[in-house]
Amino acid sequence: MNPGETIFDIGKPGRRASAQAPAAGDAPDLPASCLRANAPRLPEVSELQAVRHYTNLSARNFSIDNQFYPLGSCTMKYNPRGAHRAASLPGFLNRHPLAPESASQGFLACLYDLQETLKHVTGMAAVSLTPMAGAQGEFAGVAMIRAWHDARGDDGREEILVPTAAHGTNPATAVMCGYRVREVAVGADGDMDMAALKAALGEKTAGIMLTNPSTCGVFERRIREIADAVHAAGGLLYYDGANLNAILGNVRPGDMGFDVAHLNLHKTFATPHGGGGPGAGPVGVGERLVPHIPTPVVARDGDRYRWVDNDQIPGSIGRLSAFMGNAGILLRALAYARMLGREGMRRVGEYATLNANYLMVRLADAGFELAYPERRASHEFIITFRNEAKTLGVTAMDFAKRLLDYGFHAPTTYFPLLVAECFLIEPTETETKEELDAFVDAMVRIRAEAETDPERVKTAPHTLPVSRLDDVKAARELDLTYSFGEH
Amino acid sequence: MNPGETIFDIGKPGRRASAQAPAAGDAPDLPASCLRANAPRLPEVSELQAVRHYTNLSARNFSIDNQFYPLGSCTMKYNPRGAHRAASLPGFLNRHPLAPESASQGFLACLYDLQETLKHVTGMAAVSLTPMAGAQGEFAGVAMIRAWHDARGDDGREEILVPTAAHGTNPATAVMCGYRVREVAVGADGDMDMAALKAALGEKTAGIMLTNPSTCGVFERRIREIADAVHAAGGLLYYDGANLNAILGNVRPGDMGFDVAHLNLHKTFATPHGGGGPGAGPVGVGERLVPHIPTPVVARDGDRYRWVDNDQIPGSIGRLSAFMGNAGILLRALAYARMLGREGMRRVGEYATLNANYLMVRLADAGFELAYPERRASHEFIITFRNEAKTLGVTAMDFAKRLLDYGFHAPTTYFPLLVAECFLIEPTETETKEELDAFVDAMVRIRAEAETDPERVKTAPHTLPVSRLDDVKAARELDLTYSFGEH
Amino acid sequence: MLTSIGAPSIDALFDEIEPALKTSHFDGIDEGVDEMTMIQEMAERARRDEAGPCFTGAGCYDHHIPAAVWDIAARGEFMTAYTPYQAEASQGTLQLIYEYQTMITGLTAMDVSNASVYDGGSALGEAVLMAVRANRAHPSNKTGGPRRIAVAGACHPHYVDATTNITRNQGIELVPTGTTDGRVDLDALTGMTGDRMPVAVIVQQPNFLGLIEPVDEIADWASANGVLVIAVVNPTSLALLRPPGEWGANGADIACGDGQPLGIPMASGGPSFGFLCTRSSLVRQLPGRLVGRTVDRHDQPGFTLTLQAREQHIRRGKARSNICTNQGLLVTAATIYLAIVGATGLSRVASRCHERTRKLVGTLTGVNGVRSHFAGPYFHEHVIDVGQPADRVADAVAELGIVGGLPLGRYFPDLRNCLLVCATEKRTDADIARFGDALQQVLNG
Amino acid sequence: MLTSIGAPSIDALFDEIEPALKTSHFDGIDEGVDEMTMIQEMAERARRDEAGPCFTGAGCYDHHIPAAVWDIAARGEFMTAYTPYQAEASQGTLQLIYEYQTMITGLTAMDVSNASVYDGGSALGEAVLMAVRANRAHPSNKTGGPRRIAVAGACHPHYVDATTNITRNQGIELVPTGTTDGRVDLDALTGMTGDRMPVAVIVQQPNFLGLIEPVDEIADWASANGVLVIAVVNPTSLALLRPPGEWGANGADIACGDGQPLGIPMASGGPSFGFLCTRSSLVRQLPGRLVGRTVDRHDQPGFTLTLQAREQHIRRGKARSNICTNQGLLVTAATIYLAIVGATGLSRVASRCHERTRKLVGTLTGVNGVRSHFAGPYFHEHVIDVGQPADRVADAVAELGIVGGLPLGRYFPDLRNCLLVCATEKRTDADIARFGDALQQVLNG
Ligand SMILES: Cc1ncc(COP(=O)(O)O)c(C=O)c1O
Ligand SMILES: Cc1ncc(COP(=O)(O)O)c(C=O)c1O
Repeated sequence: MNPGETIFDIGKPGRRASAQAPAAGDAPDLPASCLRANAPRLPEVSELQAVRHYTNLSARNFSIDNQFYPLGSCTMKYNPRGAHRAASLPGFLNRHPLAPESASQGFLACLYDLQETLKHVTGMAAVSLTPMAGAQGEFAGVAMIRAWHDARGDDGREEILVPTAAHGTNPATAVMCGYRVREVAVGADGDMDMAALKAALGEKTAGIMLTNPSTCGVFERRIREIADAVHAAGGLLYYDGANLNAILGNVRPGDMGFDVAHLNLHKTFATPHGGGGPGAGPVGVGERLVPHIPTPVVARDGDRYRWVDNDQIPGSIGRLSAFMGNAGILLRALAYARMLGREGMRRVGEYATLNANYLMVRLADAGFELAYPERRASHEFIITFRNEAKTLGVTAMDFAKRLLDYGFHAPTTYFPLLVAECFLIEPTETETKEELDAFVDAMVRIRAEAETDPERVKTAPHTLPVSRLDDVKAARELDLTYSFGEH
Repeated sequence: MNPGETIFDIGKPGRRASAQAPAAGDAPDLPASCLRANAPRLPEVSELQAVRHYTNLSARNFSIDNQFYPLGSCTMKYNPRGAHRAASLPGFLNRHPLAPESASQGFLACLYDLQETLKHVTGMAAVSLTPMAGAQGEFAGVAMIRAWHDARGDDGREEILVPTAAHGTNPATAVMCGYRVREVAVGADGDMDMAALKAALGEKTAGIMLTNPSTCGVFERRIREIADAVHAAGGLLYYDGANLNAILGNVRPGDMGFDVAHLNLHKTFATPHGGGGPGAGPVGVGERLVPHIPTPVVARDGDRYRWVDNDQIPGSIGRLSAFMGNAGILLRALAYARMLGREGMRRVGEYATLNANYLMVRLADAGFELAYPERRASHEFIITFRNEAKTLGVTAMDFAKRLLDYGFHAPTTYFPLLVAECFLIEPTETETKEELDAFVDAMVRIRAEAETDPERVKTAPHTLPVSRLDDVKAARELDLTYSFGEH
Repeated sequence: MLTSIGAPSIDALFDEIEPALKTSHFDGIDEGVDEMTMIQEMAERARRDEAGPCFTGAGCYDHHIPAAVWDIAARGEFMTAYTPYQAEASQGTLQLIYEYQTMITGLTAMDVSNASVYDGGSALGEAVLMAVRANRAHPSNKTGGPRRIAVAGACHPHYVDATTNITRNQGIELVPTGTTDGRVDLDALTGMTGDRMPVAVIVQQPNFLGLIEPVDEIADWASANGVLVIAVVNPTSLALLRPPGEWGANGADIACGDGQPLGIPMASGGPSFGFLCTRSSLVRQLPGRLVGRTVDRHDQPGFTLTLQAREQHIRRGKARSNICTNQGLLVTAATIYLAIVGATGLSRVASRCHERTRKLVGTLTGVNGVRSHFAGPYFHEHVIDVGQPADRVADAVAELGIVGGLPLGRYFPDLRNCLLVCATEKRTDADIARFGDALQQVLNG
Repeated sequence: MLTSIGAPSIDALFDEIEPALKTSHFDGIDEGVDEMTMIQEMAERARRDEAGPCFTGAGCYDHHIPAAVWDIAARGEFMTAYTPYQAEASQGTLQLIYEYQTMITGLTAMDVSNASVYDGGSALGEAVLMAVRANRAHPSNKTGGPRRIAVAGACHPHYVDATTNITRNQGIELVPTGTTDGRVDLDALTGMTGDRMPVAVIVQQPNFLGLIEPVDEIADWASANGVLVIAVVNPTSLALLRPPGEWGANGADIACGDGQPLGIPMASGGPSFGFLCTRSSLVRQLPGRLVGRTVDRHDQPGFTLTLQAREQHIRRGKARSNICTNQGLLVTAATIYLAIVGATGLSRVASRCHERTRKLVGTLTGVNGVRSHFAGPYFHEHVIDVGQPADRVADAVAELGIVGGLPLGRYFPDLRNCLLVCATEKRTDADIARFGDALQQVLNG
């Protein structure tokens, strides 16, 4: 395919996949005034053209199935095809969301089992599966915190604390829930600055949003002290479960003192990321928040399963989607959890940690600078190119782009914001030592290039379908849809 | 992946996809003497490694889903995914070949319908679906011819006539059936040399194997005259249906005078080629050969379907496979035929012919030499590079390899053998005019390169995962399996 | 590996974690099983939910999905890629989203679209938040009073619930206008003047009850009064019905809905995706990702995420929304679906659904005791009155192997005898006859 | 396009064809339908064949197939490619076949393998033709008499039939030795001396009746007498059983069989693939394609078809076989299967099948009137005697939703009361109990 050639460029008026149109119905029995005057501009291609176009487009992606993809905070691990197969069973795929309970017992049993599994995984009293991604899980969590304060008439609490290292969704969520965000500094060792925390806590504190291990790639060691302090101030603790993979099967947010936790099933429970989604962000809650969990949830009476809705949980923050969230993702997660089992989950946390520590040590030995050299890596860790940027003029972004040429997806760059010129590197447990070693080799080679031929690195990538793209032009001269007739 | 890196290179002792091994059974209840001493050398990789390796390997193929693939005689057209879906329905996929008839009515009904459809398509009296590819269809056809002569006690017929342009499977089949092959020349216009035919015919003649349109890409105009001559000599006519796409829905082998015909369902009926197979080569027979058709076939009594086996067709040449041939391919073909219907089949033949004639004229206009300039193309046609080879030293093979760099699969090269330095080009009906035009452009550009920079063409390809391979070394220093420990 | 690390055991890698936190409370989780056993268990459950023909719609529709759609969408390259942050390594996903943006704006006749939000329900929530941000001129922005959003006519009750729950904490209030004969009570709407003038009005077309709303009147009233119009639409219907961009004189301001009808299996309602489109002038208020076309260093065309400063990973607390992970893979499927069916295919699907539903309504109202509840044109859903509590009728019909429509009593007590039924292009004459017979049997023995 | 061609109509492009040949006899073929309708029709038929647990083997086995196998094998790049004649554009397929050749020779302990033939039955046919070519020293090559091939013991009757039909016209004759207690009659075999000395001997292990043949004795006798050994083997069993390359002192000369157990659905028995392996010294007698490793112009490793001079497209009438299209896609699946399960997984599958079958036999022989027909060890198939005509019993069991083994009377009249049963790793305790109950019900009311 030619560069930038879209499906519209290869279309031709009147062409279509003839096997894909049912026989036309009669003239519609609708008033002419409500009918569309001109057919929408959609592609006009044969089925072969569509298949070929999108098959070839797909080849322009990096993906786990093709490459090592050590994207920190994203847990890009292998997504077992068996889980996809299980969720694609006809009985699941063809189930209408509003089918009667009597015809939904298989699906409901799956949701119930997943609720139970995630209760154990998080150490929480109840789980609601409906949030459709991490950010919606966060929303549900903070909305429940708010509902709890409101229910107690404690309505002067206007602030949510968030560490400076937090993921952007955390502050954005707090604002969506009507809170002000107050940032709390992170110390030089990657742990929270306790003095800053204590200074921030007070009667305005509704709660705090934390992830542990944190996005600094280290385990927050004083977590129980933090929990006590927040609780003492009258606030609740929200756990951002995006990093749960590091401690899966080993440590539980509930035991750390959190009141509510979401999980990113698309990270820890291996549902594929789909080029941006879908995910699922179930929330687990401690006893205090049980009355507020989002609906619907599933209950079991003997061997019958049934929906539980707002009428039975009057304090619920209610439904957050039209139906049952990303139901199919929940099935995938259950299938994955079932294959792992207790021991498998423990191994996930252990090997994720092992791989990260190994890679960290190897990169440090190779001369890359660690952000937190005194610390163990969790399932991820940070290196910084501030020296390379200063002395060679080669930035983290340049390293990232050049890695693509070596066949590796780049780690997360420039996040968390508090470490300059950083990579957040998360190898995950499903990669082999050989793959990690090859990554180190590539990093070493790129640094050598940065020393001898920095232009090569600064103008990377050189071997991909496009070279480095002009972001500024993209934003200045917005071109968001194909202009028919102009190309 | 590194060049030539095999699945064995990335394995490591003891590594495995843990979710893919059931719990071990007890110690086997088998005498030690019959047990294997050492485990077989198989890959030792994780599931991710296997998925990634084969996903990346797949990207090293050209295929219809990715490229225009105008391989003459091979009918590389679009294989509708719907047919694949239909054949993959659980009821079909999980059916045991020896399941009782009572539990096989759906499958049997499909086979029956396909038999009936192919009877109409070929103009024959009966169809047997069992042959597993074209070559086995040929075998069945010639074996039936032999059975017919034998049944009549006419056992002095030792020769099968085959035109010089024939596909290699034709003479090979005749030999497998215990016949001698006698070649018949093709005239300068691509039609059979009638004098040569008549000279070859005689009492030794068991039959003739023909394809029409022939592999010269033209329709054998005197086919009825040929049929009469062969019949008059006491021989029968076998139709090689590999080229049926050209005339599908328009002309039928039975009407041309053939006694038996095979069809390549993987060509005309759009089942994918799978990197070499599978296919299916059903045979249709005229009245004379009905008593000899290979088993099993399917009969219908009212609304019940049943197998018909040798006990009911005592003259049958018998079964040619363990079960029912390539059953799944038969289902795909039925699905495809059902979507096409009568009119769709006619359009297949028409558009295949239109595309071939268009491409032929465009290439001729661009200065390429046609093998049969006076003739219409059938669904395919031949051009020859004998001039380019002589004047520029650039051969058909060089053009073929260079086309790969332009993103087109090469046409069939050096076949049929009787035209020097040739391409046999078959665009098929599922390609668009734009694709054909782009192919012409590439051909023109390559010829310009051949004139200005012949080395570039002679050393092509330059942009594929490997450059031109050393076939001679491959045959001299046979390396047919991975040598553990040596790499 | 432990040797390289210099750690004696994997356990040692957890040595920064307080030992008391290391739990052994995982006993509630069973031991793992192999893939074969897992599939067998799941298949046994899936089998229990296999049902006969589906006549329920209400936001989720049983359309035919061309086999090629998921064969391509499920390719590892699409399915196992992350969000396309590294543009050069994600041209496949990025170009596809650009094509999607073109198709969905083509369908809705809007200017711009994002790369998806979660589903139709949350899309409406985001649309409301967006309208509040966009309508800066509205008096409520000065008074600090509650920002009112009018819900004109019968909007999907689950959408209204989700939207209420998503927007509640930002002082936003949804105000239903009520209905007459199943459609908007226009007088009630246009009576919202002065203090009660809403920031925006939500209109679903066809509405939840399957009926056609007077969208031109609503849109023209709104634009005359500084009220933004939020359209909730079914994408299949847009092959037939006038698109939101052409409602009234000026078109809707925001169009949203659920992409499920475009090649996505019902799958219990998710994952599908929410689409969200708007006018060019409001593009900076759009939440979620946007893909733009640009050029690379060699001036070749390419695609990249753009206007990221609207998003949480850059703007954090000031972002347009907290959305991060969206529904990319479903957008991939919908894009391939639209490419394969094209405008002709989609309009055939739409007209076929319309025709099938008319046939269905004819068959069902032929059953003694059954009648159409609302008069007037409908697209592919309709309310029928079965003369007795519809939830029990639906259960009884389900026993006969038919998913027979949604009982409406739960949402509208006065419609307790009503079912909302739907027939897509997949419903054959035999299916419809079977439903008719089942209903006959349930109602008349 | 017609203008460029200079033709007035498409019809004109057919003007070299005698008008009388242009037929309108296609009325028997219905009009086409859209994909949706086609799938509905096919699904309706497929549904009729859905059956309960399968206990029939006899050459086709219901194994678990890891989901990844066909997700990858069905990728367009594998599925819609042609035979890898253009090596540079087919490295994917070529390297995969090279890996397959390595795996299958590893399993069989043979030196070389081709890239597949059609199925197990035709593989045996090709093996026989190959043996006849290879055994040039055999007296029958001089006398011109029929070339005899001994069939030692119980070989799959369909394989024997197919082989007979494929080889008959080349003066080849298959001679069964007969069996004692379900295994080879060794005296009959070793009594084939002088004129009756066969060119080759076929041995199936485990044999058609599920029993273990004395392969060492057979192989040693054969090699002492200038008779080639053709092994017919089940690839799953090779994870447990001694492979043909290690039979007797010198191993078998040719090993063949059906690859279906390696990740290929039963699908009515096809498509699967036949594998065919031999000694290095006989490589030039192998029919079908072979892939070799070589280097390119830059000395990088690569793969290509090799020794093509054995094949029909080069050698025509003198080719080793007429085979052209083979079963490539199934080899692709099998290769991925073997890579995913590995040696450990395959041996677990094998030992689990063995264990399940013992359990099955225990359960069935616990039913009144049922007993094991043959004593002695078996792998995953066994003959049980049900005390009455087994075909009727099988039909009755099928009515109860169980595919309950193959009635043997059709092949061996004296086994008319016998069923050949099999349990793979997929058969649960519940499945086995259900079969036991069904048999109980059928036999004892
Ligand atoms: C630490 C952290 N928190 C929250 C999120 C948000 O999750 P989602 O993208 O599923 O909305 C992410 C996702 O990248 C994350 O890494
Ligand atoms: C003209 C012709 N005849 C026969 C055949 C053999 O068919 P198959 O490859 O299916 O055995 C072919 C295949 O390429 C062919 O092109």
